[in-house]
Amino acid sequence: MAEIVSLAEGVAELVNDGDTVALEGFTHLIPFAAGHEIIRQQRRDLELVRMTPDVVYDQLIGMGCARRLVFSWGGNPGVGSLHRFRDAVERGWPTPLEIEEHSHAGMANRYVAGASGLPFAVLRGYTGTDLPKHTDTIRPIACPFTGEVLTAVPALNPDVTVVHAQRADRAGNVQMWGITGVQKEAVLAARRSLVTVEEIVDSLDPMPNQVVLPTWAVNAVALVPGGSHPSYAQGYSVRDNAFYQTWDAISRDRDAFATWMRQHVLDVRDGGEPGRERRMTGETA
Amino acid sequence: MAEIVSLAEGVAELVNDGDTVALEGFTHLIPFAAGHEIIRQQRRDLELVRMTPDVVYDQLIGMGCARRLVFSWGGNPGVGSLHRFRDAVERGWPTPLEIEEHSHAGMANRYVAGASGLPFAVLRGYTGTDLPKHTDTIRPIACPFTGEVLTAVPALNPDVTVVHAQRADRAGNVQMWGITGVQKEAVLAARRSLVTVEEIVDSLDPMPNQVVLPTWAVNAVALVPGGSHPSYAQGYSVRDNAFYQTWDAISRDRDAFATWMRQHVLDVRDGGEPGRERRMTGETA
Amino acid sequence: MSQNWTSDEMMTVAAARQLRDGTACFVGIGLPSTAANLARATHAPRLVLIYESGCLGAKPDRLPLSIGDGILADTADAVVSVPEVFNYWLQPGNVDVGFLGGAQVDRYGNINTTAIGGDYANPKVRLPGAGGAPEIAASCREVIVVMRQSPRTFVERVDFVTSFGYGSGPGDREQLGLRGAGPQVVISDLGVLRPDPSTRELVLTHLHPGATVEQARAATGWALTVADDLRTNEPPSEAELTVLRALKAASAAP
Amino acid sequence: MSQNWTSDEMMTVAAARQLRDGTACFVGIGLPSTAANLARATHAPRLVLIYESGCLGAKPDRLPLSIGDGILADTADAVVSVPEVFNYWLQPGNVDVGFLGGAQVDRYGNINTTAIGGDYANPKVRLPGAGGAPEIAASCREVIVVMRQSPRTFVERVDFVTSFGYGSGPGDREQLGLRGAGPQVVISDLGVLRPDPSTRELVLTHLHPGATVEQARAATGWALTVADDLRTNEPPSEAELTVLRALKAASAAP
Repeated sequence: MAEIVSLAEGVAELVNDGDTVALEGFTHLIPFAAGHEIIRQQRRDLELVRMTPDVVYDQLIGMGCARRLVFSWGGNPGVGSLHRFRDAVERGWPTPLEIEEHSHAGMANRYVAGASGLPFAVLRGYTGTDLPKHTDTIRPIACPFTGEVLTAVPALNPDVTVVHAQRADRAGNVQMWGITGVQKEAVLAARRSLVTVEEIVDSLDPMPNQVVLPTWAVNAVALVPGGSHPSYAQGYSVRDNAFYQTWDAISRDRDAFATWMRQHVLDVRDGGEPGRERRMTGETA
Repeated sequence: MAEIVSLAEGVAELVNDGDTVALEGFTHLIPFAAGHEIIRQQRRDLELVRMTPDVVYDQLIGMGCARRLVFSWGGNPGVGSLHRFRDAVERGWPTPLEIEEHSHAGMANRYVAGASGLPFAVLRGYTGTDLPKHTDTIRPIACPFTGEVLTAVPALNPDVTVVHAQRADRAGNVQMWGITGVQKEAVLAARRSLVTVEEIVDSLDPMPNQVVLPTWAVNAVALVPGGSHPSYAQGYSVRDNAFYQTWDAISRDRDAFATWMRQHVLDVRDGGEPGRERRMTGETA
Repeated sequence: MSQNWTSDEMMTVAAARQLRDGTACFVGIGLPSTAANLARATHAPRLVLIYESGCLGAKPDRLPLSIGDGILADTADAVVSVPEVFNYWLQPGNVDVGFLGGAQVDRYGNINTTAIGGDYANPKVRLPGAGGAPEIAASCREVIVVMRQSPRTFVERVDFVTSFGYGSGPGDREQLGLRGAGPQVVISDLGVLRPDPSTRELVLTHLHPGATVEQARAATGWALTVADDLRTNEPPSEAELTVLRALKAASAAP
Repeated sequence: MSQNWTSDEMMTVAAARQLRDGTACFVGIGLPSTAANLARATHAPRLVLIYESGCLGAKPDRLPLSIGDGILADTADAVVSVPEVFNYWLQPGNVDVGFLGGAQVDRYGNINTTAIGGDYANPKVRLPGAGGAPEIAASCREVIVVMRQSPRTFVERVDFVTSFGYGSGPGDREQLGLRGAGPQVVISDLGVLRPDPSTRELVLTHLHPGATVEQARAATGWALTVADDLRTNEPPSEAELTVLRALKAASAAP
């Protein structure tokens, strides 16, 4: 059964140095506040896993939390490059970043295999591309019935997965809706899981296209309203597209980045309290 | 885009002698009316595929429509045996029935592979059982990363899948909710598909736990209120548990079975018209 | 002293008592569902019921009459597809207890629900088959078997292994790489059997009140070993009987 | 005669015109999404837009600003998980058209969105990477590529094959067992290229109004072949420009 905790407690209990960590959310419901708490608690040597690293991993990478990145699309969506990611890959700053690169289809299936308790998944993927030359976790596999050769990728089983959801009830059952991406698979594939939510309510009214994670499948739930900003939580907030554009300039420059992170992440003492992430929004607008 | 047709037209156009046919629906939403129309149109040599053959396949088998059955649990749920199925397997009446027997997990994954355009699926299944001795479509497969040996089953790609759903809109988009079983996979795995529905409406209001099949993924939709009786359609009807119990006596005896089928299926001329299946209910109660 | 309960009620109550509060239980229809719902209504209010129709955390207030009863979907924490319930919930070992019945169980806890007599192609009796059982037996952390005891049902060797118990004895599960612990307890209308830790053979550890070792031996198709510390189960309590009968009455009503 | 439209607008309009009504189109954000929404608002009202975020049949009334914009989920026929959109909808060949951009495209329609210059471990420019592109390029029945044309973008051989076009020429797709037909058309700000049916080399078949063969040759990193029957595209119609600009204005508003 999931424990209701503060964000700081959740990260302290569940995220360790050297862990393989997945923060998932496909454009929608990206757990930014949890990423910031990981930065504040100065985790190091993380293997970060995520289909679309997005700004949240640009921040973790730029702050030196990561030694390795497993991903399939490392850009600032709708804007361009992730400059901290590029600085790490191209120039090893602040530390070298090892990468393991897949396609979306491959990453999604790796989570599916992880959630399914299987060591690998099979797909029609990567065929003819240069990815298998550089990524050892892409291998051929033959169908035992037809002989046809397909592609295998190994399961992803993060030490901890962190996601953001709209709601939980007091028993710790989690509910999300709208674009729910690969979050169910990422949580079920993980050894431990932390969910930040917009609201904790008495009971979860059913919603169309909902994904419900029963409390016994989650380790901890933390109340963090606005915890997905500058991403969004459908029904609660809209995506702060202006912030994504602003990030381009902030992140191009190492000093500007460091200053921004100090002001908006490191020096925020009351991490996890309601309203914190919303204040950050105002300041950057 | 799905065509709106009568049940008789849909079966005439989409189901041919010799086809591999899947009528799916896990206890809920079993497409009985469509099964009856297949019987009335005297289809022969069908390879019937279904996780739980249920009474609907007992009827198709007893009426001599099937030459082969691919399945994972062939009982009358909550009651006992399927006597027409047993008569065909144990005594070859009315014709011998070849069987291909799997587990639920295996069948579900075979549909998943079929829906995914893959030739096979991988699972932890059948291990230590006698099933692989008798079923050639269960084979070992080794993980290309760990060497661990798992089980492979081939994809199911029926020539035609038939399901029952609560609603469609006039464009042919299909909506079902409640227990939706393996229907999405069975429809997407098939070359052709027919959906019978309780209602055709102007627009599909979202429902919790809905499965929506877009019109361009379905061949034909037929309006058949009560088309899942004696199974049920959540929000429209309840399961006719008494009928399942009654079926035990009817189906034990070849003559009683033939008489019942004549009265309630063959001699029903207006197949597919609203109300037909409901009348049948009354008569058996 | 006359009993005010039947041996089926005793069997159901004994099965319910095996379920610990807060665990997740994969439930088949019939006696397993009755026992699981009895447990939830008595000592295990937070027992998580998982039905193979895709209902996770169902909380029916009457006994469902089929595995896909609408009341399961209506009261579930989540309703998922059938592929998902097997792939994401059962297969990775997320379910603590699997509840299985069958037509035959053997000395090593293997179960047959496929065919009896003759050979596979021409069986004397064709049974429904596997359903979810092979993977429940393989992947649940432990398995509880519930079956009425007779020489035809408790056999030396099952005619067909539908669900793997301990195979031919020690080491077989481990060699096959099965993750779950296998059948930890077999509950019949006469008593309770458990696998011997070293031989894996099912041994009589408990009798229900009123049943005797002789009855149990006569109802077993192999030379039944009786545990040194054979015990007698508590009879059904008034509370257990009241709840069980209310559950049954509520479901018979419609 | 002065033009009242930009070359980017012409490119978008030319791309939109490629989309036939009633087909299903896998759409990436940016120009592909703009073109697909323009098509839906003009000649192809029943065009089915599929976004990799899991939105099937999205019908946005403004341009979404990200692939996971809330308006896509709000207006979709169905919202499915990311694994499902790739496994059940893209992979089996249910999508007619895939729309791809990139940093480089080569003579044989291979696309690079991974890295430019240096080697993979130490690239000169690190690009975002593959995303959904490799499997879109493999599994959609056909692929439309949209990219501004210059010697740096239209190259003899891409530095990294992120998405496979025709490899090194005829027979490569077939040998690899790829099911989709590959890039059937490449649309730039200067004109349109199509693969030669026998050599699979991209050949200039259309120029946009005002563009010249010389410009196209100068903007191509290989010796560009020009089709014998080179044609000139119709300029954007008033209707196309009005709708396109309204779509852009509506999305810039918030």
